[in-house]
Amino acid sequence: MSNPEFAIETRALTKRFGDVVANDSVCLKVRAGTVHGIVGENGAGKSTLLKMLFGFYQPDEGEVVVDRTAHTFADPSAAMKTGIGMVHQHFMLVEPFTVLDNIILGAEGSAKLEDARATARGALAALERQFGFNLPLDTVVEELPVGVKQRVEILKALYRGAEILVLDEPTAVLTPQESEQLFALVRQLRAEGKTVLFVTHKLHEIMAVTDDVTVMRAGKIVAERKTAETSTGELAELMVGAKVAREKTREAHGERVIRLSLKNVSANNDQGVRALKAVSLDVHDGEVLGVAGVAGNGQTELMEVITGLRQVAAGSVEFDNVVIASPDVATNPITLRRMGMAHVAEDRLKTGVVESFSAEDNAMLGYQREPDFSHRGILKLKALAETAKRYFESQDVRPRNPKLAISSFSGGNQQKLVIAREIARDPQLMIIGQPTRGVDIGAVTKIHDQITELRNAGKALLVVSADLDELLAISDRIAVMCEGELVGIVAVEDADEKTLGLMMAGEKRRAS
Amino acid sequence: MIDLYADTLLLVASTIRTATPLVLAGLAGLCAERAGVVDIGLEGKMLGAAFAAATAAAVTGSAWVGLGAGLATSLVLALLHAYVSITQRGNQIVSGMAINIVIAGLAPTLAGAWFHQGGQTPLLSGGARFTEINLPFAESLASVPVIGPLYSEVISGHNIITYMTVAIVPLVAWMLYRTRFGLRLRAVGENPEAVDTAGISVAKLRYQAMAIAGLLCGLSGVVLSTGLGAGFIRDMSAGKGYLALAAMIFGRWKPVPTLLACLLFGFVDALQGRLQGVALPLIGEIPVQFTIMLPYVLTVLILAGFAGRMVAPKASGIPYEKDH
Amino acid sequence: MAAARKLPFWADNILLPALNLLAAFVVSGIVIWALGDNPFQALSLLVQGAFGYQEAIGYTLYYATNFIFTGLAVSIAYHAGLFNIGGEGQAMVGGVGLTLGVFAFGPHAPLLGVFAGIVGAALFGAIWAFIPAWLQARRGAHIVITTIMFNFIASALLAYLLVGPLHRPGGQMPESADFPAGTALIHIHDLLGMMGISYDNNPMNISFLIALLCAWGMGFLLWRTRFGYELRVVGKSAGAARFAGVSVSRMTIIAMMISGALAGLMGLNELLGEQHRLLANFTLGYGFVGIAVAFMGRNKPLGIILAAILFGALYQGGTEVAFDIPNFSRDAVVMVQGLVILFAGAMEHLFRDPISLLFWRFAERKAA
Amino acid sequence: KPVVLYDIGGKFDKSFNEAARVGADAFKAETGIAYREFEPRSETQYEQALKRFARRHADLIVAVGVGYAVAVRNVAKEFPNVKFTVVDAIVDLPNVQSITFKENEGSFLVGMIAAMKTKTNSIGFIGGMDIPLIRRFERGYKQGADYVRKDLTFTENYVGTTPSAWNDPIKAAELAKSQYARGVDIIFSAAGPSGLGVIQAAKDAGKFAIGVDSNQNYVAPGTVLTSMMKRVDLAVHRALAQAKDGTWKPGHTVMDLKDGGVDYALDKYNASLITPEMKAKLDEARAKIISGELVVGDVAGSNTGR
Ligand SMILES: Nc1ncnc2c1ncn2[C@@H]1O[C@H](COP(=O)(O)OP(=O)(O)OP(=O)(O)O)[C@@H](O)[C@H]1O
Ligand SMILES: Nc1ncnc2c1ncn2[C@@H]1O[C@H](COP(=O)(O)OP(=O)(O)OP(=O)(O)O)[C@@H](O)[C@H]1O
Ligand SMILES: [Mg+2]
Ligand SMILES: [Mg+2]
Repeated sequence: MSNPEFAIETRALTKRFGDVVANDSVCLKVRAGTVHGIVGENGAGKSTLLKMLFGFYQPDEGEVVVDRTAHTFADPSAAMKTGIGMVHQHFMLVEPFTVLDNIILGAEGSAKLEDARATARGALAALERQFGFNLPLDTVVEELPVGVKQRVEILKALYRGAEILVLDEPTAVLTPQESEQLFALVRQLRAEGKTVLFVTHKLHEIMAVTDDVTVMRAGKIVAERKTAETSTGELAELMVGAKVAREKTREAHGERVIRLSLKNVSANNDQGVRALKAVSLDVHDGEVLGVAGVAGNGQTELMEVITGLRQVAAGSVEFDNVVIASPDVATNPITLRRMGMAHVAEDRLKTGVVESFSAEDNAMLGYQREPDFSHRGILKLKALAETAKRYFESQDVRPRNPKLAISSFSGGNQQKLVIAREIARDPQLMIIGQPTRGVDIGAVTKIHDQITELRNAGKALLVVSADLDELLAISDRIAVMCEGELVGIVAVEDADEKTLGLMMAGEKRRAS
Repeated sequence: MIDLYADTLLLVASTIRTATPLVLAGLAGLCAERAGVVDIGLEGKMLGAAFAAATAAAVTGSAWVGLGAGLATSLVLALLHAYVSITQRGNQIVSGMAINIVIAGLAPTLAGAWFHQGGQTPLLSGGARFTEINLPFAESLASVPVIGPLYSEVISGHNIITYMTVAIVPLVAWMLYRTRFGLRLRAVGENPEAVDTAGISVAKLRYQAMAIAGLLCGLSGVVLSTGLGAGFIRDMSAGKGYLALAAMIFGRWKPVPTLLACLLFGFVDALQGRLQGVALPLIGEIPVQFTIMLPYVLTVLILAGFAGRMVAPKASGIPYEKDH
Repeated sequence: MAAARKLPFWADNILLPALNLLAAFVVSGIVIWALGDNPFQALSLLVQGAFGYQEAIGYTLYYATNFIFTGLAVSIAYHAGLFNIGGEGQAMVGGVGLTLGVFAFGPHAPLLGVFAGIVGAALFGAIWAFIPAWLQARRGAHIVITTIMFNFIASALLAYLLVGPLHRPGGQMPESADFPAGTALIHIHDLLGMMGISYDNNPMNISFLIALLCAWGMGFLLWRTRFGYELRVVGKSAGAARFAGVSVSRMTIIAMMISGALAGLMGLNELLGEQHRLLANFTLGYGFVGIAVAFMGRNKPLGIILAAILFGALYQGGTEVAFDIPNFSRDAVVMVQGLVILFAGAMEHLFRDPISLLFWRFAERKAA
Repeated sequence: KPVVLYDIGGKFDKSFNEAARVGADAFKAETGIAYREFEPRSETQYEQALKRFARRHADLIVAVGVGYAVAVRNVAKEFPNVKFTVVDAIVDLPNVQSITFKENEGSFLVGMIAAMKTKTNSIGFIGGMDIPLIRRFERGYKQGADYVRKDLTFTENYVGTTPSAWNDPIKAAELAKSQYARGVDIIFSAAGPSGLGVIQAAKDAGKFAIGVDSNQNYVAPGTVLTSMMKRVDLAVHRALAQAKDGTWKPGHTVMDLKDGGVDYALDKYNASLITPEMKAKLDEARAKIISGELVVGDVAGSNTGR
């Protein structure tokens, strides 16, 4: 193809949802053969822009210029034809299908599957060699870890001849290792002459892989920079329109009361396989115990046994020196909350909230039995409305309307609401999963500050996160899990990405 | 011993006859739900097809014309359901119910207006019916011990549609698992967004699936009024549509297991008829109402026994909308 | 995306349904006309027959009562994420419970008999729903299949009881002996009579009020109580339910039992109110139509009541039409009902986009 | 103006509702007096219909079907000066005429025919629902067969337990097929429209079937051995005629062999199947039954009030 300076150019793209102006005459320029980053707050309009580039939404005004010709894409296939491929934030994969079937879906060629598959295998082998993939073509997708699913999406796009790859928050769900692999792949793609456009909330990623970066705020482009000529500080400032800095710093503590204590705890996952193997650990008052690990190494089960969502197979969990879980003791989450344990679930949409409920109704999920929400079984709707309003203000949840279905808030704003709900009762112990997944840095800083505040106030916190920076920033000690076992616990002072990474990979074992 | 063998053969033969309409309807429901459209309108489509087939056959005297009419009618109804559930994004359950009720009323009404025999069509005979086909040598071989009766009683002596059904099951399985269309159909029932972003029209796929469902269901209706029966009578589908639905779920939305489930229903039903008025060892003769409920009790027990959890196609019943 | 634009309340909740209903009648009219009858006469007879005079209204609400009960039954299960097709069977078994209760206490104390009947109906209905619920919760047996099967089983059971233990001595039909004298629900017209208001005889009885009470009760339960909240959480997301400390299996069972009890109460109207004896097949498919009623009523109490009255009107009005237009058989009535369900229930969006388009044209014109 | 109310089976059930219609039409043909009619959809509508026509001063309301017993009792009390005739049920009130039939006697005769005709020494019975009314057909049938010869094997089936049992020819046919395959060569079906399935199965298998209520011989000549006729048409016609010429009287009439209320059908369609010897035997039996020398067993309460 001829080589225009810009792979994609948008001319005054505007998109409205009702009276929300999601994108306000956005003029984006992406140089061919570069990696281009987009940053912005939750609800800034990033996903919308991307969805228009991919023909999933149609702009109300403006057009997309690809390869010097203007387009208004009627649907994704139209965009695909011009060589744009998108990796959605919520993967567009058919879970019960194999990787291969997912990749050929819609681009099968032959009407007989055998032939279609055969030809695809050939083509894919070539692609995999070119970009250094290695995917299990015949495995069923639902059995794959997120990182791999994402690669499937990317390969899917390449298989369709994508020249321009568009990724919406590709790293939001990835472990550091996976992110690293992704960036390696992205560089590889650039080396092969592809153009990559991606949205992220993590500024260091921008610095690490992009050539150019565009900053959006409230549906408008507020700045464009060459990555080399900017800094995370500047970007952060541009995003939120004000300096963001962590105020809270960790203060040292005297007393070391053990709040939560696991003794050789083992548990099975839903498939009945041992997913947690004889884990022992303590969480003290006034400390944040971070838990690191590649997704699917038992962190989820660890949180579930503590929070009363999973039966313990062996060992025991003690909270305030009371056995709350053991092979013959199971405690209802409601009781645990009353004992002073709060739980920020890592899978927000499946567990932490009821998607189709209003934000208001979600504001009492798990606490519906507390006297301030119900009395003799009757709900106190007025009290609930007021509480929800309070939560919205305290955490600055947007849009500021508790009656809206929670599903129409961005993940970031959902998270803010959940955190408000869980800290409202001043719990003594907090179990937090993925505190800032998909949350913009403004909000991230706020959440981190809150966690530190709680710690300084002498609470005990256990935080599971896939984001090592996060853990290094907020934890006192970091426990690393691998294959259901506790590899070791390191004090944050003598921990760094590299050592943790090795431990997570199960290479290096050491106890604190 | 010989006796028992003969009896079993009779049961099996009866099973095959009883199962035929169930299998066809079950596959129809399967195609619909695999594509993400829940179809409890099977009952109505069956009845409509049965009526149309009987009418056309009665008028023209040709069962084949009846077959055409039956398929056409069921197809139209299926597309109506498709329009409501796909284009209108209406409630698929209500739509299905509605179709069942409309036909339950419309068919006898039209029959009454056209044939003046109340809710019925005239009795069909000769060429207006798909009568039982005796395969070559059925008679002569009958005398051969063991395989003889097996051939003449079980293999031979069914109507053409039953034999078609034997071919249709693998055909549907092949379509579903071996063709591009099948791949897309299964995908659209699991994750329509994935199909949409892959540049395939979700609506078109679902319409196609419903069309297939319509034809299959039509065939099951045709066999009711022109094969197993000889004419249309009000409510002659007698709940078979719902039974087929159950069989499909029981068969975990897969063709061959669905076939087996239908055969099971058919068998216990045949057995039930056979056990009526027979004094069983120990128990003695059980009241006929209990023998009649036997098939249903058995189904429940089997389900509870080892059926385990059954997960429907993820998107089934949910109208597809592009946003969120 | 016109669909996203919001319509004024009255347009959404009155205009659109009315249009859908109209469409249904137009199509029915065409069929009736094709059958050689005068659709307008039929329609006027139908309306007249459903609301035209005191007795008509009585019958309409009498039929509506059955639909309210079965509609509520389907709806509450649905809110808990369960699809209860077993209303028919639960109503039958409920009828058995009612009869046992009535015969156990009625002969000695009629009033006690009535109460025993009511309790029996709810209890047995609940029990009949409990089994599939339990099988679903503990053994994972798909509730749709089991409830279908339990309909068949219930009818066989009923048939057995009505020619066996409960059989009317010397009777030729599968039916029980008449309920003891006095064990019956008082008719509304008698009630009004006591209040000095005279009203023509009709089968409508206080079970209609009980049905309304149940509807209000369900609304209150679902949206005003903690239990209802937890039930809806289970219906929407099992994961969230566990997170909130609610036992999914327990809720499944309770919700189904409430559902079954509501279905069972249908017998109050049919048996305790009118027939005064247990009949095979007194449920007449009301249990199934309840599914349509529930969804047409958008699973909200008020909606269900309105949908139920609509169906009652079609039943009663249709019957009156059949009295006077011989060709317009009872089957034609069924067809009309089906069409109404189709247009008013399933195709509720049929006119939404055109109408909202109109509205916005209008709005813009005003703006300009 | 007279009124005829059918039961849920409907006026075209090729069975006794249809017979009622035939009777009414005959009356209309003779006298030119038109009648109103109604097919209810549910038990509730029995009473609804009765009341409605009573209020509109119908001079005679003929309610066909045992289901009407209770409804007629209630309504007749409410409208003492309207005449009611109820067929198949007994209501003793001053303004109600009840007509019932001795189905068992007619069934006795067709039982004899089956016994005399069978080559396999094995005959069958298929009922719609297992209810006393149907048991009476089965009783008489059995007894009639035994009267001819004791060495017969006897198979019986019932179609179902829901109303669809009367409208399920497929199931009935399946049951018949299985009976025929097991050596039965004659089946008497008392199952309303479902019976058509039995006749069809008989035709397919080249065996015999016996019709019920109306004369069904014409449905499949050569296959329908005979029909156990229950002359509801006579009953209805008689009631209407009586009302016309003022001879209508309340009270209970039982229609039996004597007055031709029940009988087996013999016409051009099955003449070839019933040999003179058979006919002679049947006439003899009929005479004995009429004279009371031979008593046909019955089910409790069938022809006595409630
Ligand atoms: N389908 C939709 N319907 C209505 N409003 C929408 C829709 N999609 C986006 N919006 C609105 O458009 C604005 C921008 O949304 P967008 O998804 O682009 O934000 P974002 O930058 O992706 O946020 P996040 O960082 O959380 O992903 C939001 O305020 C949202 O309210
Ligand atoms: N149906 C809808 N109605 C209103 N707003 C919507 C709707 N769907 C999405 N949005 C808006 O789109 C924006 C982002 O949607 P999206 O699904 O991209 O969230 P997200 O990217 O998952 O959020 P985050 O990036 O914080 O995880 C949110 O601000 C949300 O308010
Ligand atoms: Mg986004
Ligand atoms: Mg986002």
